[in-house]
Amino acid sequence: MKSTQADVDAAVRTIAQTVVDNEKAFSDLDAVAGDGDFGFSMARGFEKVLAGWDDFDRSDPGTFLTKVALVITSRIGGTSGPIWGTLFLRAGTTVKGSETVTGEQWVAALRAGVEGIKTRGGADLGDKTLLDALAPATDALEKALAEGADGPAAVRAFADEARRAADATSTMQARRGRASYSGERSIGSVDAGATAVAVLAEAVASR
Amino acid sequence: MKSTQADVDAAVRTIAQTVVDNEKAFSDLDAVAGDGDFGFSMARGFEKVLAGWDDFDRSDPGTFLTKVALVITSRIGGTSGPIWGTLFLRAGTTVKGSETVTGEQWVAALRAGVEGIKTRGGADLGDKTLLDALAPATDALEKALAEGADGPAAVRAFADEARRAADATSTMQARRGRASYSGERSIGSVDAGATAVAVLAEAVASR
Amino acid sequence: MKKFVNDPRQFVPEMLRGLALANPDTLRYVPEHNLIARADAPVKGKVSIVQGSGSGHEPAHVMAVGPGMLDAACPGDVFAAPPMDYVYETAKLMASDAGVLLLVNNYTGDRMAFDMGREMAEAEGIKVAVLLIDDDVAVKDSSFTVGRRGVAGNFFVIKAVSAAAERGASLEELVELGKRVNSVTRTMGLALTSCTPPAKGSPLFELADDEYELGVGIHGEPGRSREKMAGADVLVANLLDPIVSDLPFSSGDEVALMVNGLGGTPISELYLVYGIAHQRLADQGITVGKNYVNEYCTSLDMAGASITLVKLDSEIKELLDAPAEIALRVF
Amino acid sequence: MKKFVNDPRQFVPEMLRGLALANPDTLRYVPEHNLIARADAPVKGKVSIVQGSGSGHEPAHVMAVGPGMLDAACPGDVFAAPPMDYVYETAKLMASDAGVLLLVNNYTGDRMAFDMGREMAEAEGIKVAVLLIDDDVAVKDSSFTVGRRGVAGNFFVIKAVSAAAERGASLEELVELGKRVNSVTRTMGLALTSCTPPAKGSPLFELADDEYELGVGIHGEPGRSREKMAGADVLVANLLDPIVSDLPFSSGDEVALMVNGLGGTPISELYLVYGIAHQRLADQGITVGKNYVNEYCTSLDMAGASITLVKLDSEIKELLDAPAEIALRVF
Ligand SMILES: Nc1ncnc2c1ncn2[C@@H]1O[C@H](COP(=O)(O)OP(=O)(O)O)[C@@H](O)[C@H]1O
Ligand SMILES: Nc1ncnc2c1ncn2[C@@H]1O[C@H](COP(=O)(O)OP(=O)(O)O)[C@@H](O)[C@H]1O
Ligand SMILES: [Mg+2]
Ligand SMILES: [Mg+2]
Ligand SMILES: [Mg+2]
Ligand SMILES: [Mg+2]
Repeated sequence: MKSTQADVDAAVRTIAQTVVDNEKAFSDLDAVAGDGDFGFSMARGFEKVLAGWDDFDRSDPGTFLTKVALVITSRIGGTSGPIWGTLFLRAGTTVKGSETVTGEQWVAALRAGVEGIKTRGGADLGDKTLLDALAPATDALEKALAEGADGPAAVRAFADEARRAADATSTMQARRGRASYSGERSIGSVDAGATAVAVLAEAVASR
Repeated sequence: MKSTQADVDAAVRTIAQTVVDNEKAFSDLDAVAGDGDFGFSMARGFEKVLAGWDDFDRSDPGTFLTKVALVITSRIGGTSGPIWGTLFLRAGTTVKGSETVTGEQWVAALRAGVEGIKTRGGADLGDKTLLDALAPATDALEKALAEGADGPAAVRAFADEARRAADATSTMQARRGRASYSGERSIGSVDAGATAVAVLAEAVASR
Repeated sequence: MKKFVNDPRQFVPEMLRGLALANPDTLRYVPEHNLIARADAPVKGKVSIVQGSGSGHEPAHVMAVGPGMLDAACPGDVFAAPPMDYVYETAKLMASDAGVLLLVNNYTGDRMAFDMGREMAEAEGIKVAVLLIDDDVAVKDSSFTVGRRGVAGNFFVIKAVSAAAERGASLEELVELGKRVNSVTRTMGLALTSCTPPAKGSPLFELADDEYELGVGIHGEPGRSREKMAGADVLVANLLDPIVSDLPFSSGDEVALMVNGLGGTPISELYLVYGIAHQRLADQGITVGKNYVNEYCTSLDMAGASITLVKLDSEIKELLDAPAEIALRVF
Repeated sequence: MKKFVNDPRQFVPEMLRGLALANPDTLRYVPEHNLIARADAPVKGKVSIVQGSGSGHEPAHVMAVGPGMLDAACPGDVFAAPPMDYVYETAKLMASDAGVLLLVNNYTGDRMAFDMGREMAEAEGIKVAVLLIDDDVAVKDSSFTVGRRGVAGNFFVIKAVSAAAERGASLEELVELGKRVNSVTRTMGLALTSCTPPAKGSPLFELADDEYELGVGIHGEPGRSREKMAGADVLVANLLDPIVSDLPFSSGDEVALMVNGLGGTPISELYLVYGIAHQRLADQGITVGKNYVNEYCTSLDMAGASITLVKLDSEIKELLDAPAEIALRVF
């Protein structure tokens, strides 16, 4: 697996478009135990990414991701701005300088994102946040690559595990984020952020 | 027909009790084209009449009705306080001094009430108010008495005409009172005050 | 019914009691006649300004009592004019040597109660005048109707005559002034939802999810028409344009612009409405000299808003600027 | 959805625009960063007081800007903390020689945005401190949770530190004072209905006709429990008693008592609630030294109310008494 700037370009564009297309779906997920603004917040940020699409610095994938991160943090509010901004920023910093990004680099980039999010938001695995989809999906990506999967198959493995893990959040009780105020009532519905990770990964895998 | 103080006592008590029992029904009638407070206003006044029941000056029916009128105006607000207060006051003044009240006196008392209400509220027949039940019912009472009806039959004639006339208000457009703001939309529902006249007359007739 | 209410029959007294407890030094409460008055009223040499009307329009009028505003308010039950006895007792309690001005919104019940109350007070030698307020452009005014209703615009009449009264204007001068302010004040409202009177326990009327009532009265009376729900720009245009063309207001005029919430609409939306209305007036050359965005005259929990315009001149503007303090406050 | 709204994405900017148009002389509006500031801020020698949070809580906080209160507010979208860039830009614009105090309600998103904004501002040499507010007793505070939420009680922290800032208190002194006020402030709210965020267009949660949500958050977050609807006496007891026992407040205490409407509840009901709460406190020997009945921190159009108690001492009381003027006004 080796991603060129064109590959990363296409993937980020898919992610941005999928966020915009899922504005209502994501907000409705957040309305179950949260405050219903997740889709709105995300869409405002990623539509700004799309609006400025042609102007991003594309020297290399890392620089590109960093610039996208800045737009995200400048427009996404709520919890999601800092969280998704951190994800893109850490990923970008990790792969900065490389013309192409290898599978191993992607695993490292996502791991850096996971760690950054933990530090930023104080959540850990099992707290019913997007970490509960992102971390196991990254493990699955690593495993698929180790087993010799090509790029598309590896991304598919990431997406499948993200979906499984996102669905599994429905049995968890939220301990971070606004859903945590629901206490036991948060059990029985999936986490909005985790589900978004699955939806976005599936969109990238299906390209 | 000759009503003693005991007869008047019983009739007023029936009226008061019927108003209290119909609080919700009268308010719902007023809610269709008015503001839904007619039953509430009436009930607050007549429950005060019931509460002070034993203390009224019962020298003669006229004095008694005048005292009831004072309680009504002291507690009923909205349009109904002055209107019903005027009715009881004028009726009381008309028969004041007589030990018993004859059928002819009742007709005169009710006519005085009708005139008093017209002056007080500026409404006329056909404006879709309680006058449209009270005036024809008084005519029917007069006619029944002229045809030799006894007391109960005359009261029944009053009640029957009041009901017919009240029902007929549903084809009228309100030109006075809060229902008049509905314009043409007031057509199709009966007037609350007119219907109350019918309900109260029927209660007295059925005693 | 989703309300903070114990016995609906005690809704008004319990509210007044809370108001009195919250303002022990400045307000006087007489439970027998639903009276809320300035603690120091009647003030010698000053005409006492009194407003009554049904309850359910709070802050109007019990929370508009205070120096520079009303000397007293005597509300009736929810949406019912006060019994005339309350008016009479209030006039007696507020009787100053300069007299009492009764401000009355133009409704049948209110007119009767205040006319009778005035007669009774005058019979006792008290100097009393009644001033009718009828600012609602939604109602067609003709001899076949009961005339226009008094709605949120009464705030401006109250404010102006109260300020003038503080400066020693006579009862006759105040009646003239009040008529003048009323004559340049125009209001129109719309309901997005019905309201629920506590004693009724259910909505007063039905309004479909995609409809609003244009020209609604503050007692939930129907307005001019039912319209299909639309964006704020359209809603504001439908409120504002009939007001502007009614007086009419025209290019070069300076106005006071009030956006009044009807009870269930949050202030965020009221400011959004204000921005649109301000701009729409500016586009027609009409300048907003003073503005008011808040709840002034509500209809219980009704969602909706009214817009009021007052044509300003230097006298009216100055009276609106005069200091005043009332129970409705932030700090 | 029954709201005054054009494009839901423009709800916040259009509201802020209206607010700015209504207060041209006293407020400054910077659309790029949702900034509403005192026209004369930053004031030399005075610490600038800034509050941000999601929108939808108006009058908090954009309408609480003015002399004696906030120097600026930088809201996010409805129920979403502002992007950290807005915080950073606001801190830069409000930077006075005495520094900037960022008041932050304790929510994950808000904490992150303000921490990051502070870091970025400090990197430019601006003196900044962050003060967390967490007055909501409905949330259990433990290391397994994100801690208590900041709700309507933040008004008192804002008022006190703003008054002290006007008198020249240092950034460090203000942080100490703010912590102290926060530590004696307790709030609990209940929802009678859900609220409808403009962008969602439908109610955020469902509540049966005979149920209320006790301990609700100002973003419609669930509270302690769903309860069967009851009379006002019961509702007030269920709000007040957990507050009193939490600090605890006890006989002999003097308190500030706030009854805060959540957006859809009319002020008549709020005063009714006030009367019950005042009496219930008096019965326990707790005296109300200052009272507040109005909307301070809403949840869009939610029907419901919160009660806040602040334990008063002479310093806090005096700061609450200090003069202040904000956009939310009657006259
Ligand atoms: N502390 C946290 N760390 C990481 N992710 C979190 C945290 N808290 C919440 N989240 C994620 O954010 C999502 C909600 O985002 P958003 O709606 O923007 O937050 P809010 O409205 O509560 O500020 C949740 O579904 C969850 O996946
Ligand atoms: N001008 C009037 N004269 C006589 N009766 C009237 C008049 N206006 C209204 N009514 C009667 O009063 C009834 C409504 O009474 P009420 O609800 O107390 O009035 P409101 O709430 O409008 O003040 C109407 O149904 C009608 O019969
Ligand atoms: Mg959310
Ligand atoms: Mg009525
Ligand atoms: Mg009425
Ligand atoms: Mg949020």
